[in-house]
Amino acid sequence: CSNEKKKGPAFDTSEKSEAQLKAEAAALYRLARKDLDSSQWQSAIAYYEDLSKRYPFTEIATQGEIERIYALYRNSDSDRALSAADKFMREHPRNGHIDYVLYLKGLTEFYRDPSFSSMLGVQSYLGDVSADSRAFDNFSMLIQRFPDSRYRSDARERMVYLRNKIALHEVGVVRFYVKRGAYIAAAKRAEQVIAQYPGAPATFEALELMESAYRRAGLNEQADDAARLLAGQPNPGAAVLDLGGTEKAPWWKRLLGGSDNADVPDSTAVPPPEGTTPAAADPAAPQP
Amino acid sequence: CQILYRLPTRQGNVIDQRDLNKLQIGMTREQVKFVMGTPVAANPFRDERWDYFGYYKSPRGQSTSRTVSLYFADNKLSRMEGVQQASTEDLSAPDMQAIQTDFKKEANDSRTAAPPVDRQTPIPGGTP
Amino acid sequence: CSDKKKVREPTPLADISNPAVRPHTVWTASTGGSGKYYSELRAGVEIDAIYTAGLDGRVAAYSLDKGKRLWSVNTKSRVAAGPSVSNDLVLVGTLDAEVIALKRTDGSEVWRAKLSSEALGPPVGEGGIVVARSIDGRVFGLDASNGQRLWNFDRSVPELVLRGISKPLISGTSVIVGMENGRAIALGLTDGEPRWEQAISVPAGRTVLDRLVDIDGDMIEGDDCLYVASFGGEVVCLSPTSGEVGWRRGVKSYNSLALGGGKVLVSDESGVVWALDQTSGAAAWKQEGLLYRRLSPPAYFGGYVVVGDFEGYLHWLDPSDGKIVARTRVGSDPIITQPMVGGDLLYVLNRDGKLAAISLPQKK
Amino acid sequence: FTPFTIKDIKAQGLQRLEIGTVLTYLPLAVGDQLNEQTSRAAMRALYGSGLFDDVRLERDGDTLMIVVKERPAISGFKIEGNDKIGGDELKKSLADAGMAEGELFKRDLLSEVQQELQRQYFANGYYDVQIDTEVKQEPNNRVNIEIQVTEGKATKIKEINIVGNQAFSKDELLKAFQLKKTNWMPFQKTDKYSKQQLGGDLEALSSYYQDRGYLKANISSVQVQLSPDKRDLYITANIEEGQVYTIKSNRISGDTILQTDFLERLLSTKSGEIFSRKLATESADRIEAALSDIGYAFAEVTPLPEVDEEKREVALNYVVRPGKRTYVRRINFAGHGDTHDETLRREMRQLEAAPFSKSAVERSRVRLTRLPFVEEAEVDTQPVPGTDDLVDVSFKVKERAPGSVQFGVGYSGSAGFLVSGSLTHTNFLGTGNRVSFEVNNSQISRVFNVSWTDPYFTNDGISQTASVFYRKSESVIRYSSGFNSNIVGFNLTYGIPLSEYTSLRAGFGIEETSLEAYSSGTSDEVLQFMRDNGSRFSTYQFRTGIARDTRNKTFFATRGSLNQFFVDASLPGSDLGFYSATYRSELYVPLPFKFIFSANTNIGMVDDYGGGPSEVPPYEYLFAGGPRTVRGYNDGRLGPRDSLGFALGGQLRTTMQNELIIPLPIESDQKSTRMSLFYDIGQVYLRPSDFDVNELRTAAGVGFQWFTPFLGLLQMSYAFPLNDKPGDNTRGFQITFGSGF
Repeated sequence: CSNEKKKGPAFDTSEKSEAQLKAEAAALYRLARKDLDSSQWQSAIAYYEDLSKRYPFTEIATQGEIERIYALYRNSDSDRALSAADKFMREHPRNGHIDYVLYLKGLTEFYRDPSFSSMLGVQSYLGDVSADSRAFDNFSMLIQRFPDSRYRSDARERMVYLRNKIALHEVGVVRFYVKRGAYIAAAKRAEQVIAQYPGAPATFEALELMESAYRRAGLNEQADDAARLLAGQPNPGAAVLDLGGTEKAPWWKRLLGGSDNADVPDSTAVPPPEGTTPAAADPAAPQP
Repeated sequence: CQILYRLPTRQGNVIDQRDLNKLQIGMTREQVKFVMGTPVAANPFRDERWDYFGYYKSPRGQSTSRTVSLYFADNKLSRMEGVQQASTEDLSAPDMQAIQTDFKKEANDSRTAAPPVDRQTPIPGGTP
Repeated sequence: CSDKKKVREPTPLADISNPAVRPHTVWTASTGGSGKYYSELRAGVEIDAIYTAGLDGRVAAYSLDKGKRLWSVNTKSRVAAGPSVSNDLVLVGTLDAEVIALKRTDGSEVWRAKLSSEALGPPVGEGGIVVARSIDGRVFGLDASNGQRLWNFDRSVPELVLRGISKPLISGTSVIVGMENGRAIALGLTDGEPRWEQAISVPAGRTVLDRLVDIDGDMIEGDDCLYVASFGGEVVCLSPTSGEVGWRRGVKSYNSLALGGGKVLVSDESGVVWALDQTSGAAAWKQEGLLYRRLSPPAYFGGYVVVGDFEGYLHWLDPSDGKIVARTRVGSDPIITQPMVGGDLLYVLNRDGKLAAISLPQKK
Repeated sequence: FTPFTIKDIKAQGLQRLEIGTVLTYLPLAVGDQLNEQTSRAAMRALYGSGLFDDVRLERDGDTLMIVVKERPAISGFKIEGNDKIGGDELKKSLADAGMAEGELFKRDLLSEVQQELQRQYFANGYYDVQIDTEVKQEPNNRVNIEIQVTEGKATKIKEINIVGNQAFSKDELLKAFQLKKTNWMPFQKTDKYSKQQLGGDLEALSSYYQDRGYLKANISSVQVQLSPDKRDLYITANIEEGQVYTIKSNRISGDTILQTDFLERLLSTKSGEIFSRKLATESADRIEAALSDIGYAFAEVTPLPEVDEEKREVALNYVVRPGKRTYVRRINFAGHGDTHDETLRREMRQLEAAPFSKSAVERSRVRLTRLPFVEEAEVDTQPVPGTDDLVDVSFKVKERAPGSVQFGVGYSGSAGFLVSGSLTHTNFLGTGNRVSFEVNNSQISRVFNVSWTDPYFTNDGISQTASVFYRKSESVIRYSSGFNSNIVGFNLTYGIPLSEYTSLRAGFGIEETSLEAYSSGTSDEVLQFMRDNGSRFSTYQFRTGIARDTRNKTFFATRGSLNQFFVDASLPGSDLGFYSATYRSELYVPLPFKFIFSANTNIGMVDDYGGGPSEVPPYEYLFAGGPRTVRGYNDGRLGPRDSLGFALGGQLRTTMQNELIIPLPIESDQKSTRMSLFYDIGQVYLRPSDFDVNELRTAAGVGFQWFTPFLGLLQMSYAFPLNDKPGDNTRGFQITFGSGF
């Protein structure tokens, strides 16, 4: 049985000056960054982990941690990327790149598991959208906490796309409940779509379905209220609904579960910011 | 009734005449909610009224429904519609009978297939 | 190949070149014993015979000199405590929560009394009262003639205790009981009313194991001191009448005590034999050559200190400095009860029920 | 010191931490007033951060100087000797507590870890353990930590004694205990003492008595005793049995919602019988289940015993508290990837905006597990925050590979190397429709079959299956006697649900067949048939039948049964008048210790409408033998032989596969793998009248099934034929990939 002492990582525990320590760390960081830039995600991740283990809490190790999250995301190792991001935000609450970490969390959920139909170029909204709603929450947290972050515009664009997709999914459920004869369920779901996703094109169809659901249930007053909203006149006491676009996707695209939504934003994410890190800078340079 | 087995459809609140008889004008919203429960089919566009809508379609196709609308003036119950039994045949009763007969049929169906949810026997009084 | 340190390895025995004394086994007998189970079975040495019992329910009497069996009877219940003799009764305790009294002369059953739990405490009797203890912390006073309950005393038992109960000691008109919570209490023999109570050791430590403070071994009464040992870590001399503490000595032992040569003899929990001065408690000597051999309670016989171990060896120590002077063997099973001195013979009982009578040839 | 307003803040002694991190924890900012009270708050906050061993606030003119001593980082952490406790989860829990490389070292944490480790050893019955820790200082304010554990022998339970039991023997009572004393079994685990387990066992002991009438039985005291050498534990329980009580009467009180006579029928505690707590709690559960089925999800029913001491009788009063009627607000699904939400939602027996029904939710979950592309489904009901009578129901689904490439590899003397391949996708594009495309090619036959099934052709679950097939076989059909046949066919079948578990099958099919015979190579039976009926036929079939399926899963079901009785009868106007009736049943019965008994019966019969020469075409004959009928015999070789000595098949087939399914300690047991001992029995007879019991062939052996990610269901079996006669063609090892379902 193996009982020789387990050798820890090769530590030379001799006393080292601060600067020497920083130089070693920077060298290890450059190795990692080289792999990152040439998309060698696995080896980059290994270097970053070694960096934060041997030079914990150094400035460069913190930067390494951010880039490790990016490498995990690009390696589509979603769960580890998300937990690494949460750990980073917990430990470095005031780090300058928190907005980028949030942005990465959103992207990881956005491209969580490429679905079969999405390979056909049709972003189906009929399947599981729970990952999409998590992505939506991450992006909205990014925009609220960092209104002037450089990732705000891309996040905003993705949020619109996600909101429309989730709204369409919900309307799909409303359509099923009407077909199934569960009119109150349909009306209630439609109501939630209109309340939670104002401006999504699907809200228009949601209102239509709500009106027919109430009509079939025999609740004509509610049906008339819905009809009035559809026609654009505000209801007494209810704000005018922002119904967003009224166009609907062609039937064949809906058959496959697609929608003529804004087409899918470019999937290659923005790599981590290079400028702010001291990587390129000479390691011995004084800290900013 | 056709032999085809259609799935039963239950929607909205189960309205019990005993609860309706407890309602009086002037009750606050909380009191009404305590007696009747949450109005599942409340109308989103009209704040000042709560509609309790009960609807049941049995597997053999007969359907019964009932609507009770409660109006509130500055958060006090001011007007009630459809509270008295609409006709001699007790409208709320079919709901309960239908559910019970339906339940008995389901019970022996499921008893043969999978026993009702099997659980460790909790110490008396333990919630399921 | 695992070099993991073993916990508490028994020290191997060195052989003794010229033993100072050659003990000689006069006779042996097999009396049932308790196999692998821990029990409070003892050899009841009296002037007329020696009484033994076994887990198989057999109680027997042997003649002192030749070990001839005088009588043997089967009580058909698992005897785990005793026997002890009081007037004309032989008393045993069983695992089925019963105390059985047999006639001394022929072993016929006189009465059986039911207790509230396993009667693991060896019963004692005096002046028409029999005192018995059960493991749930209760002490019972029974009428010696018919076994009826006269009184009972109850004290709660800690969550984890040591297996085994110390034998109550009758001193004067009170009976002194060493309890599992590390306290000794004196009760009136006839009414069971508490007279005094003294803490021998106080539980300390975070885990249930560190808080074990049982008084398991038998107490022994010296001329002006009652000696009590507790697993909590103290040997104490206290006055039998008032319970006041004479002296305390930090020795941790679950074994019975013995007196000899003006000293209190203790074999402690980790296998060290101590000799403490009876009046001051100062340690005259301590013998560490038998570490972790799970020693039996010591005995003082023929001018030597005798102690048994878990492999059935009997070690003879010089009472003045504790040196090991001789060694004999009584079978290969552990000796867990105290060797009893009777006349010029030493009676040793091992856990498997083998009884041996040993004598010392007159020193040349 | 005198309070002053802070002009600037600086930190001293920072090695690794950034000034920013210190500021985040500091409740003070430039311009604040530093006085007694705010400085104490600052100190507490900085210590609270857990980052520093020592913190001092100093004043340098108007700047606040924070002098800190950072906690050392752990550069090495090792724990050794902990074989019995630990492994990965211990390392993980230590890492979470902050005891891992790269974390900050907190001194009090180390003693906490030591205590926790010792407590875990005691909890697992190791009383003889020694734990010592060692912290080595390293340069650059780093530390190396080593924990050395020396485990002694495990403390085992030597004896469990029960005192005071008259009504039941000690051995009988000890059966209710999980803890057992040490017995001969080498790797026995049940003799390890654990406090919680003892509590559970004592509860089981007292309910053993209370379930048999001893209402007042209680355990007066229990003692746990350790032998002085800390090796053996003795447990003694003292029980006071009390008397036996009988039930005087049953009463249901409180707000029962449903009529009491209906509820009374649910009670199993009958008056006059001996009181039993188990029956009382079961009855209470049944009433709770009934109430929760009509929306009272939080109903509570308590059986209160009113005791009459002298007559020793109990009047049971079931107090019903229905609680709030609950409604379902939303039903959510997760984990179903591409599968359309509607494909899952249409299986629901619980609707939104409707009264909550526990049995409907449970049946919905079971229906999800019965979908062929779902391996496992879990349900979780959560109250909606802010309301006391709305709940959300969320289903978590674990998918199985929906698509399966199915091919069978086999070799038989006559048919040559048989390859059959098919692509089946049970969840085409997430719609839940089943598409299957099958090609079967060997020297002697070529089959081409396409079928499309839509389980929800209508909302209420009427299913529609359409399939087109072309079957061409040279010289012989797999085994039987020398003739070619070309068959082209189309059929359309509907499944109409009659209740939750039963459905009617109705449909029709058209077949065009042409036969060719060889003077030398065709058996007399076939030649005789062609003389009677010619060689080209077209048949129109009406296909009906009824099926009842209560299994809890399509694959690896563990409970319930499937009974199917199908009849395909040719209609007037077809050239051949014959019908085929098959009865197929699968039964799963759970046994104790997770064993399962399952019996698959398959009885098929083909016959004509009587009168005149037999009009049953030879290619419609039934065959037996092989993995799906009687294992241990070669594929299709049971039954009568034709004039050339090949297996002719027959018009009556009776086969039965009895299996004892053995639980395996692996994680995928009953999910994607299954092991069983089987006893198969079956035979094929030429004419239904030829049925003869002692002609039935039997075989026994061991089988293993594995639902592979890509190849569908793989079945392997090794069988020993028990009463094979000379001339039977037996085969021990048989394997097939994929199976029809």
